[in-house]
Formats: sequence, C-alpha cells, structure tokens
Amino acid sequence: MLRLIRARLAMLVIVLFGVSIITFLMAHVLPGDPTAALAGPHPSQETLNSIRTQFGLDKPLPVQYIKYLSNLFHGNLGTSIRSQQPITQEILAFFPATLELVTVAFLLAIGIGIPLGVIAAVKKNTFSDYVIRLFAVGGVSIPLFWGGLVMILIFYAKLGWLPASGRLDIELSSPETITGFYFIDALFGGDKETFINVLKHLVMPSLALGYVQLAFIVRQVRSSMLDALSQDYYLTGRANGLSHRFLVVRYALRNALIPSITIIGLSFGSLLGGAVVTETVFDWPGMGKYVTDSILGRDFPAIMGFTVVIALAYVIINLLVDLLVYSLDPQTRK
Amino acid sequence: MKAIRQLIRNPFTRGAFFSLCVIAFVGIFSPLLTPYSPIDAKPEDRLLPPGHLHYFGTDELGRDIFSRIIAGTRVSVGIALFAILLSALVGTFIGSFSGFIGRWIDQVIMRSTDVLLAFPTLVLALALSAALGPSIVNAALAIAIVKLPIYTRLARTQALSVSHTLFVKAAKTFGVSSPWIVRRHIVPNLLTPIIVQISLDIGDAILLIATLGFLGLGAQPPTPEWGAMISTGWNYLLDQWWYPTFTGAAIFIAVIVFNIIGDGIRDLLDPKAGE
Amino acid sequence: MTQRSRMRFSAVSVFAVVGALALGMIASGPANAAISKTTLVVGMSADLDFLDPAATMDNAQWKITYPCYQRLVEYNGASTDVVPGLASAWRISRDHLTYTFTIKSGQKFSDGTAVTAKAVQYTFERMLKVAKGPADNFTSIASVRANGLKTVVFVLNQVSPQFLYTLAGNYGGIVNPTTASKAVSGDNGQAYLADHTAGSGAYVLTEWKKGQYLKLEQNKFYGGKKPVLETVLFKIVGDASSQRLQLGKGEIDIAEGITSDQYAAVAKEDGNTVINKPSLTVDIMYINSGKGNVALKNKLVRQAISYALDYEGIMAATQAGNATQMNGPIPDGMWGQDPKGFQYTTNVTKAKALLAQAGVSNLSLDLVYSARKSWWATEAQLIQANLAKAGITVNLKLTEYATARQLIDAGTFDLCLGTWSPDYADPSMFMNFWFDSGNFGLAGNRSFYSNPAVDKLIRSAASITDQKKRTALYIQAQKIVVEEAAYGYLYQMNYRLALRTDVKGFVYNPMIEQIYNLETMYKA
Amino acid sequence: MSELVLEIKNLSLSFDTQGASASILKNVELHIGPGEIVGLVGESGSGKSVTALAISKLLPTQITKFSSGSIVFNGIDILASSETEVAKLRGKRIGFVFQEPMTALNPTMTIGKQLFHVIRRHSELTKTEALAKVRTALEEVLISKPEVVENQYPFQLSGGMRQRVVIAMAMAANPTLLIADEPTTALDVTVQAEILNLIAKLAKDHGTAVLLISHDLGVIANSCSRVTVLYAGEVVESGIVSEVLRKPQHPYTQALIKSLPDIADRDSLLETIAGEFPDLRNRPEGCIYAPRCPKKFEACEVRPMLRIAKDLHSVACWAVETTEK
Repeated sequence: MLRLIRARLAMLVIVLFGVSIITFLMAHVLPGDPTAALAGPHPSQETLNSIRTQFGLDKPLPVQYIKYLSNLFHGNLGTSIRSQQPITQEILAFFPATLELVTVAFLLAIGIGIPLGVIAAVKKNTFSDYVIRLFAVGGVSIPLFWGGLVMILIFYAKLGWLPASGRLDIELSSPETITGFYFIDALFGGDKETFINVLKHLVMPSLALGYVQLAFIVRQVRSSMLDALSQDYYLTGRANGLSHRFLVVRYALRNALIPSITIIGLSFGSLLGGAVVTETVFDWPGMGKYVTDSILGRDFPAIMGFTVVIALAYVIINLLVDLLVYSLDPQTRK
Repeated sequence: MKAIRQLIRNPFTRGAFFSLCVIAFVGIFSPLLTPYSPIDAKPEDRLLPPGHLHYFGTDELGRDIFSRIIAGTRVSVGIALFAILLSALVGTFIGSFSGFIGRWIDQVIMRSTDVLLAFPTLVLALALSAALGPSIVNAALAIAIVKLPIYTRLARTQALSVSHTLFVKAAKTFGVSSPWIVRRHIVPNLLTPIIVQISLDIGDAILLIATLGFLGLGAQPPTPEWGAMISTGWNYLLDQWWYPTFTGAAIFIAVIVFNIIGDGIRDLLDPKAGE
Repeated sequence: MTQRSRMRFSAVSVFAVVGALALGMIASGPANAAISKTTLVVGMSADLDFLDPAATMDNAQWKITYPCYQRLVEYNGASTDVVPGLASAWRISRDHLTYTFTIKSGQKFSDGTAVTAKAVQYTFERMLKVAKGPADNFTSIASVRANGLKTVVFVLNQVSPQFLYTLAGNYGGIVNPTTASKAVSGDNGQAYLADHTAGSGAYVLTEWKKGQYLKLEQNKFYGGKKPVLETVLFKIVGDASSQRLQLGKGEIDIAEGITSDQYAAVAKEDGNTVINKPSLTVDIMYINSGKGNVALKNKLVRQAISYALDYEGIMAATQAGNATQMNGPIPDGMWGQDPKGFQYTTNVTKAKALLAQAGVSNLSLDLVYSARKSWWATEAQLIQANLAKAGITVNLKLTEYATARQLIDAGTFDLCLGTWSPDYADPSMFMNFWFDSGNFGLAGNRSFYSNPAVDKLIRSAASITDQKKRTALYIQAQKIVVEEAAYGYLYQMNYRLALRTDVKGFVYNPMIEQIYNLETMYKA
Repeated sequence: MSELVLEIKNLSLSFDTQGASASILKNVELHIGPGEIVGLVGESGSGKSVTALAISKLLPTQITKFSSGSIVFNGIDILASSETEVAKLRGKRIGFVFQEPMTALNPTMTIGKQLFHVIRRHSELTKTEALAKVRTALEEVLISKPEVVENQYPFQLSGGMRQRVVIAMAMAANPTLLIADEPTTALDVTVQAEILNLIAKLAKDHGTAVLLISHDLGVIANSCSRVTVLYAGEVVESGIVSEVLRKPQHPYTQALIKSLPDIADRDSLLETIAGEFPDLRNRPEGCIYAPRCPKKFEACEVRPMLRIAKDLHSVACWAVETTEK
C-alpha cells in the first residue's frame, strides 16, 4: 500500500509539471490580452503598458513560467487578473460548490446506476434491459445544456417546484462554513428552512449532471456484470444450490465492481467537464463557471490555478480508486 | 454486411440503424433537401412560428430553421466524424509505436497521456479551441486532441500484447523493419477495439462540438451549427419556443442514434461484452 | 415470488425511491419567498471583476461603486449637468487651470471618519499612482493639494473643458484614506478595494458571494437623506430566459439581461414594465482605413460600404426598432451635434457605382466582433448580407472580447463592431477620441483614421472653453468625417430596462448608464 | 439393480438464438445406479457438458428448448419441476465439479466463506457449527492445513488444491449424485490421479453415484464401471467400460481409442479422425457419423437406433450386428 501511495505521489509530480507547462503555454498562446479587456473602454498605450507591467506580462515567457513555478512551490497560485484576488482564496470559495454538486450527482448516479446496471445485465435482452439501456443511452446523448434548460422550463417556470439558479435563495443567509458543502453545513446549523432550500437548489443541477454519469455507470456496470455472470464461479455457485439473487449480489457484483470502479473513477474528469455546462445553465457558483469565465477573460493565473487544482484532484481520485480496488480485490494484495 | 444484418436483427439497434441511414442521407444530400437557403438572412421573415411554409419556423434573421437543421447535420455530424477519425488515426499510430518500441519513448508518451487525462475533457477542449481561435475546424482539432489519449492507450495495450507474440518476435529477429511489423501485424489486430471505440465516441464528439458551439467556441456564423443555434435560440425559448426546441431535438436524436449503434457494434465485436 | 418478479420489483423500487425523494422536496413548500418592500433585487448577467474606483472602467462594476462613493460634483437627475456633491462650491480660475473646491461638512465615510480635503487629495494621488484606466481621464492634473480640512485645489497643466464632468464620473469617487493601511506589497490597497467599498455614499458593500450575489446595505454614517431601500442585492443570473422567468415571478425586481427581441413580450406581462429612453450610446462599425485592407484607404470604398448598409433592417433586427440612425459621430442629445448632418441611405446601386469608380472588385473583408453585445451576431450577419449585395465578401470573425480588444488595439482587422458611450457630457468624447490620429487603437481612433485637417480642428476645439466656438469647430470636422465615411455610422440606441411595476423612482441618466439611483428609489 | 439414481431417456434439446436453431442433443439415453461411477466420453462439442448441465437445469433458459425426453433424478422428473424445486436439489442432492478450478471459485472471496455459503444453504447448522463444518469438509478432501486454507483466496492455491475445494463444496451436503465435468483436464498429470482417486474414495465412502465426464478415455478407463460415448449430441455406444474399451463396436469409438496413445499400440501412428464435425444447425438425416465413417454404406442414409450388440453393450451403427433393442 505504501508503494501504491508512493507511485501516485511520483505521478502527481509528473502530472502537475506536465499540466503546468501545457496550461502555461496554452494560456499564453490564447489570442487576447487580459489587460486590453480590463483597462477600460479607451485606455491609452501608457495605461496598457503600466497594467502589463503590474501583472508581469511584459517579461519573457520562460521568466514568467519560472516565477510561476517557484510561487507554486510555495503554495501560491498567484493573483487573478480579473478580480485582483489571490487565486488560492478564489478557488477555496468556488471549489466546495463544485465538489458538492459533483459529489451529490455522483452519489445519485452510483445509487441509481449500479442497481440499474445490475438489473440490465441480469435481465439481458429482455424488455427491462432495453428500457434501462434506452434510459442510459439517453443520458449520454442528451445535450446537457439543452436538457438543463428544459428542466428549468418545466420545474421552475411551469410548475414552480424548484428554484432555477444558485445554491440558496438570496433572502436566506448561507450556512456557516464547516465543510463548504451547504447541505451538510445547513444540517449542522440546524436551520430546517435553509436545509430544505439548499436541497431544493441541488435537485435540478445534480440530477442533470448525475444523469450523464448515471448513464455511463449503467453501461459500465452492465457490461462488467455480464462478464461476471458468465464466469465459472457463478455456475459453480448455481450448481451448488446458491440462489441466483444471492450470487448476483454477493458474488458477481463485487467482481463486476472492480473494473467498473477504475473506469468510473477515471471518468471524474468528464464529470468536472459536465460541471462546466451545468454550472453555466444553473448559475451554480463553482469552478466550472469560474474557469469558463477565466478562459473567456484570459485570466491566465486563474486558468492555471484551476488546472493545477484539478490535476491534483485527478491524482487524488486515482489514489482513492486504487485504494478502493485494493480493498475489493484480494489479488492486488499479493 | 454480416454486422449490419446482426444490427438489424436486434430490436434495440434496428431502429437506430435505420435512423442512421436517414442521418447519413440527410448529411450527404443536405444541399438538395433544404427548402430555403440556410445562410441568407431575410429580416422581414424574422421569428415566424412553424407552419406549412416553414416547418420549424424561422430564426432571428428570418432563416428557415428546418433548412438550418438539415444543413447543420452535415456540419455537426461531419465534423464529429472527422475529429474522431483523426484522433483514432493519430492515436493508433502513436500508441502502437509506443507499445512496440517501448523503452523511454513509451515512458514519455504514456506520461504525456497521463497529463492529458488529468484535464477535464470539456475544459481542455474549451481551452484548446479558445487557444486555436474559434472555428469549426479548430473545434474538431481540439476534440481530436482531447480524445487522443484514449486511442493512444488502447493501441499501446494491443501493441504490447501483439509484440510479445511469436510471429512478431520472430519477425524482429529476422531484422524486419519496425514500420513493417507495425503495419502488417499490429495494426490489423488493433482494428476491432479501435472500431468499437470509434463507434462509441462519435456520439460524444457530436455533443462536444455542440457544447463548444453553445459556449461560443465552435462554428462561426452564419454556419448552421446545432450548438451555436441553441445558444442563440435559447434566448427565444419563452416566446419562440420552436427555435431551441427543434434544434435540441436534432442533437439529441443524432447522438442517441450514434450511441445505440455504438453499443450495438461493441456487443457484436467485443467478445467480452457479447454473448 | 419468482425470480423474475423479484427483479422487476427492485427496478421499480429504485425508481420509486428517487420519485419519492423528488416529491418530498417539492411538497415541502413553495419555491420562493416574497421579497420585502425595502429590499431591491437586481438580476445581472455576470459576476463582477473588481470594484476599486481607481482601477475599474466598466459600467457593470460602477453600479456597485457609484452608490457607495460620493463625488465632488454629481449629475443632476436625468440631465448631463453637474451640481454640488461632496463639494458645496467650487471656483475656477480665469485661465481655467486652477479649480478650488470647498468640501461639504457633515459627510462621513462608512467607518465613521469624516470626509476631508486630505481624502480628496489621497484619492486622486492614489489614482494617478495606480495608473490604470481611470488615470487616463486625469492626465491634465498637475497637482492636487488639500488646503486645510475643507479646501482642495487642483492645478491643471492644460485647459480641460471636460474636467468638471470627469469628476462626476465613477472614478471621481472619494476613497477613505484609512484604506491605505490595507495595502499589500505596494499595491496601494488595490486588492482590498477590489472587493470592498470605502466611500461616503449611501450604501456599503457588505457581502460578496462570488458567483452568487453582491449585497449592499445602508451606510450608517451617510451624510445625506436616509434612503428607503435597506438592502440591495445584485444577483447573478447568467441566462437571459432565466432572468425573464425570475422577473415574472417577482424573484428579481430588475432584469438587466433581457435580450432585445424579448422586451416587447416582457412589457406585456403582468407586473412588468420596460423603460425605453433615448441614450447617448451609439453602435458603430470601425472601418480600418489605416492598417486594414488597402482598399479601405480609398474613401470611395468606405462610402460604398456606407451606402450598402440596410440601416432600417439592422435597427429592426438588432434593437427591435428602438434606435435612431446616426447622422454623424455625435449622437442626438449631446451638444455639438450637427442637426443638419448628412445621413447615409441604403442605395446598393450607388454603392456598386462607387466601387466601380474606385476600381475595386472582388473585395473581401474580415468583420471582427465578439459576443460582448448580444445583438452583434445578428448585426454582423446582416452586414455580411448587405455588403454581399454590393459585391463585397465579408468573412465573419467572432472572437472573444479580450481577443477583439487586442485586435482593435493592434489594428489587425478590416471591419469591426463596437459601441461607444460618453464618459462625460462633452462632444470631445466622440470627436477627439475617434478621429485624432494620436489616438490609434483602443485609445479611441479605432478606424485608424488620419486627416491632418480634422486633427487641427478637433485639437483646437478641445483646447478652448467657449461652447459656441467649439460647436462650430466640431460641426466643421463632422462634415469631413461623415463625407469621408471614417466609420460606419449605424445607430444611436435606446436604453431599455425591464423591471417590476412596483419599483419606483428610477431616474435614467444617459451619462451613467447601468447605474441606479438607489438613494431615491423605492418599492410601492 | 435397485432404483436408478438418474435416468435420462430420449433427451433432445436445441439452442435457439434469434432465428437460428442448433440441435445440441438428440435422443440421449443415460442411466446411473446408486454408488455407480459412469463415464461420459466424447470430443469437445459432443454435448457432454450440455448433458451434465441439463441434469441440474443449469442451461440458459432463454435459449434452451427441450424437444423430447425426460430426465428423472431419484424419481423426480427434472424437466417437469420448477426452478425452485430444482434449486433445492442442486448442491444438496446433486453435486457439481467443473473443469476449470482456476475460475470455478469466486476470486474475491476466501475459500472458507464460499464453502460456508454452500454449507449454510443446505443445512440447518448454526453459524459456529457451519464454520466447524467448513474445516471438516476441507479435511475430508485431504487438505492438510484447513485453518490456513479457509482464509486464503483462490489465487493463492494451486490448481489441485482448488479442485479439492470445489469437490469439498460439491460433497458438502453429501449428495446422491456427483457430476464431475472434466475435473482433471486443467491439472498436471501427477495431480490428475490424486483428484480421480479422491473422487473415487469419496464416492465409495458416501455411496455417491458419479457421472464422470471426460474426453480422455484413459481417465474413464481407470475410474468408471460403465461408459457412454457421445458424438455430436448422440449416444453412439455405451456399456461396461472393459467391454467398450476392449471391443469397441462403433467406428467412432474405435477411432477414439486409436487416437489414444496410452491404450493403442505404441508403435502405431497416432491417428486423428478424418473429416469435419457435423453442422448442428442442419443435423443430417442419416447416421450422424456417416460423413467421417470409413465403413459407411447405403444403410447409413437412415439413422441407426441404439441397439444392444453382442458384447452386452449398446451401439448405434448399421455395420454392427446386434440382437435388438
């Protein structure tokens, strides 16, 4: 296990280094100058130059990069050009919202997706299988931005059941930060109204985002479950009188989950990608919206800060997946 | 042919297969099928509701939405195909050499794919197409790059297993050139998994193109690209519902058809997922 | 129970649990609570960047800073004239180079410290040190000195007829000198003031949930009349349709993000109203005659373009007709405008003839625009169609705002869409910025237009204070730049704003567009 | 002879998949008496495993179609019984040992736990008692350190050890019939004998009847009393092992024996059977073996019935003189 963690840490260094270089280069070949957008409607050349100097944008690229790396080494992600605030502080403000959304969507997707995938596999080529697969394929096929907007139209505009945007009604004050997850913080805060309001705000975005992930999980679980059910141990179990249901739940599922977890875990990236669109549609104040605005606003330090944090998250997720597989699959413990 | 017969036999893929034929037909013959020019603005016909003159109504510049959706089929589906095929081609090439040659080259290539995978797909596509400048070709390039690691890894895994087989080892000892081995022995073995992956990725690519278009980074107006059409059309949803609705439905149908076909092909070709 | 039905049962139960969860949420009460009468909620399309009055040059941020700071002079209601603000009176020297202001007593910053002449000196010295956009408006300041507690003296290095008006702009907001202590690593307190306000205005920024909302509450120490609105929330609702839905439900009182085509429908909805007033904002097309396609150096080609444009069609499609075609660079409502100025009409035949006369054929031009204004995509496509009729090919180049700005600054474009609104009520905002050959690029002359005769006229107009003489000079210059079709003079647009009918007291001032007079607004 | 443990009569079945149908078994006859070890032999694809799975009704229900015959186990008509009823027999009255000990066990669960599940399933034992039974079951298959093995995962055991575990599971409930489907094929030669001896010993100790399936006549010769030869889903010959091996009547059996190095004359070349395996989607009208048969003559156009030949075993071949069925 120590070796595993060590390998992941080595990977972290490589990935972070690679990501920082790529992002840095990409950010700086982006056509567009953040200062030109920020300097006001009709800035003079002197003003533009003075702003560029203030952000260090007048220095040669390698110098900028080395400065960036050394700051990064000290845990300093730099200052946002758009907001003039430290990036670390901004990400701390936006990241919990995304994490909350992604986590809830992910839990929803797992909670519904795994049973559906199992059922589809068990009932392969029956009506239920077709319905579940159609439902699943719908999730990966519906354009998230369109689906989200249609949801708003139905559940907010027509029925008035759910709020359309944000994490909390504006009249309510946000719960005191403990975890950054509003629904947990609100629960600790003990304010029922806030808690329910937070949940309501979570429903649409997490369902929209979760549906995509759910579809992915159903497909994956179905296929590895089919694989597991075709294994000899299943037949041995049946021949020894163990019930189909028992075998599905106790034998096949665990074996089917091992390959699924790896793939589902690695799809975290796509979930974050989906969060970009979800956050845009539902005005969710998270990283996705933050990075989109940063890319469009050419806020180089912010773009880089975001990717570094995401790369970090990616490596951590990888480690978690490894640990989970390690605990599920005795063969990895050789 | 056999594969098509099998696809048609399954009720799950039958409908999708025929829809695919329709989409292909529409894509190929779109210039002949559009009742109006999908490009020319006619301000006097702005925002007309659906009717017998304009089946899906008109947009903010008085263009026939039906015609634009038809013309958009070629753009959106065509570009998605182009992006995925490009990615598969380049990825297979890099991956098979990486697996075949091994050593430090393999290490460098694999760590590079690690790095690429650490970016969320859409964010990378977003940044890339922003960096390359917004155009439909650049969006396709961005998608090709985003999808590259998948194909590289797939090809590498296959190449590794093939290069350990006897005939490749033998070929190596006889001093046969590497490109020859890759072309004659590794690539044919790769075809099946790559085709399966391609069929699964096309739907996703159509969505990515549309999403980039929605975020303003895809096709340039007046190109009738579905995502860009929804992006503009959404502002009209409340009073001119037809504008974003039909366009969204077009994307949904195209993507779901490709996904069902992709699932079907995987079931057929991938022995693990099949019977 | 057979195996089959048991499995079906589990499939059903999964859906049932999800359904029940959803229903539970929904059943637990209405989605929104009513907003109180003393709270105003404004829906805005995007989050803001930074609020430092010495750095921000964007009206979007000014709607926060303007009511939080006070200026030496203020705009008078809806007019473009200025009246005393923090300064109870001022005196201008005979040579127009020295301005002496007397500070009103009893004015306090939001932390309770008094507004003094020293604060004014601090504000302007700091702004010049920060050297960002706002400083560009005050290049004429040679020195600013506090003379005791109540008197402050500005000495200018050149005659600046608009000086008094610039003081009423957002950048004239007087900053509390105590914020100097918040400075980190020589940033003059920029990081702190980026997300805090420190003024003597009626409101204070009390909370900024990034990506969600900004909250203004009353400044307890405000020296003026206590406003009615206790709290003002600026809520971020990115999507235009969502804003419209929320406005309809009364969840927001003002919806800034309504798109042009939707105003008519919004106005018809119960409880909504739309303000529609002429503004001083113009929508124009930069025709790059300096660094663009060589053909554009020929005024005949530029005239041909101007004749090819379908002004009525463009105004109908982009502003739903709520616009007026320009007849020269200076908009109606601004002094110095030439009421008899020439107006281009749509005449494709003439356009073709002019092109033939210029000996230009197969002209192909790049039109750059961004998504910054929702109507630009429509406008660009119409212009493309219009010019095609005259035989000019237009390639559309949608770029991001930041990119477009860079292209404009570098002059690497042929045609480009832009809007312009005056920062202060002076025709120099149009004439000197747009046409002075010393202002190429972002600074103002985005057509890279150069004509020594025009330079001479507008420079002399800017160096004198006599309004009559200045008007004469500007009209003379306008006749040249219109005839030479230096820009595509498209239209002067109306300011439209959708709000709830119970929002009262809003006064639109074209000089401070997008800014609300929160001090005197209320809900009834 | 007392009442039969298993009697398969005239069993025919096919696999139907989306339009295509393959006739897998045709008129199969097989019976096993108490305590008897019966061999079922044939090439791969001959329908041995299908027969075995059919006895426990473990064939995929969606595609399997029984067209004729019956399977009677201890007086119970299996084909007429419901899934629940058959499930009660599995493991308890009919034990199963499969070919691949590598994959027959769940890779992610300890040996002890898998055995425990089977034991609990078929008995009323308490948890503690069942855990104790796990030990004794392992001891019974001659595993020397059951307390270690029970906490191990399958991948930690050798093939032979795993097969012992599989046998222990199959025998845990002391079944009347043990079906061993190629139990030694995947094992080393040295281990094969150990496993076969173990099965024989257990069968003797418990009086269990055994259906031993193998493609290897050598395995059958050493362990069984009677043998049935299957070819393409049809019984071509059956009888006492010594008789069938010494005097094979059916040309197929003869070919099988010839191809076997141990039994055939060591000097003769190893013969492989010429011709192709028949297409089961279009089962020929006549003798199923005719296309590959060296003794083919006109009569073979008609399908031969299984008839009793002179050496007290049954043969389905026109070329063999028989008394009558």
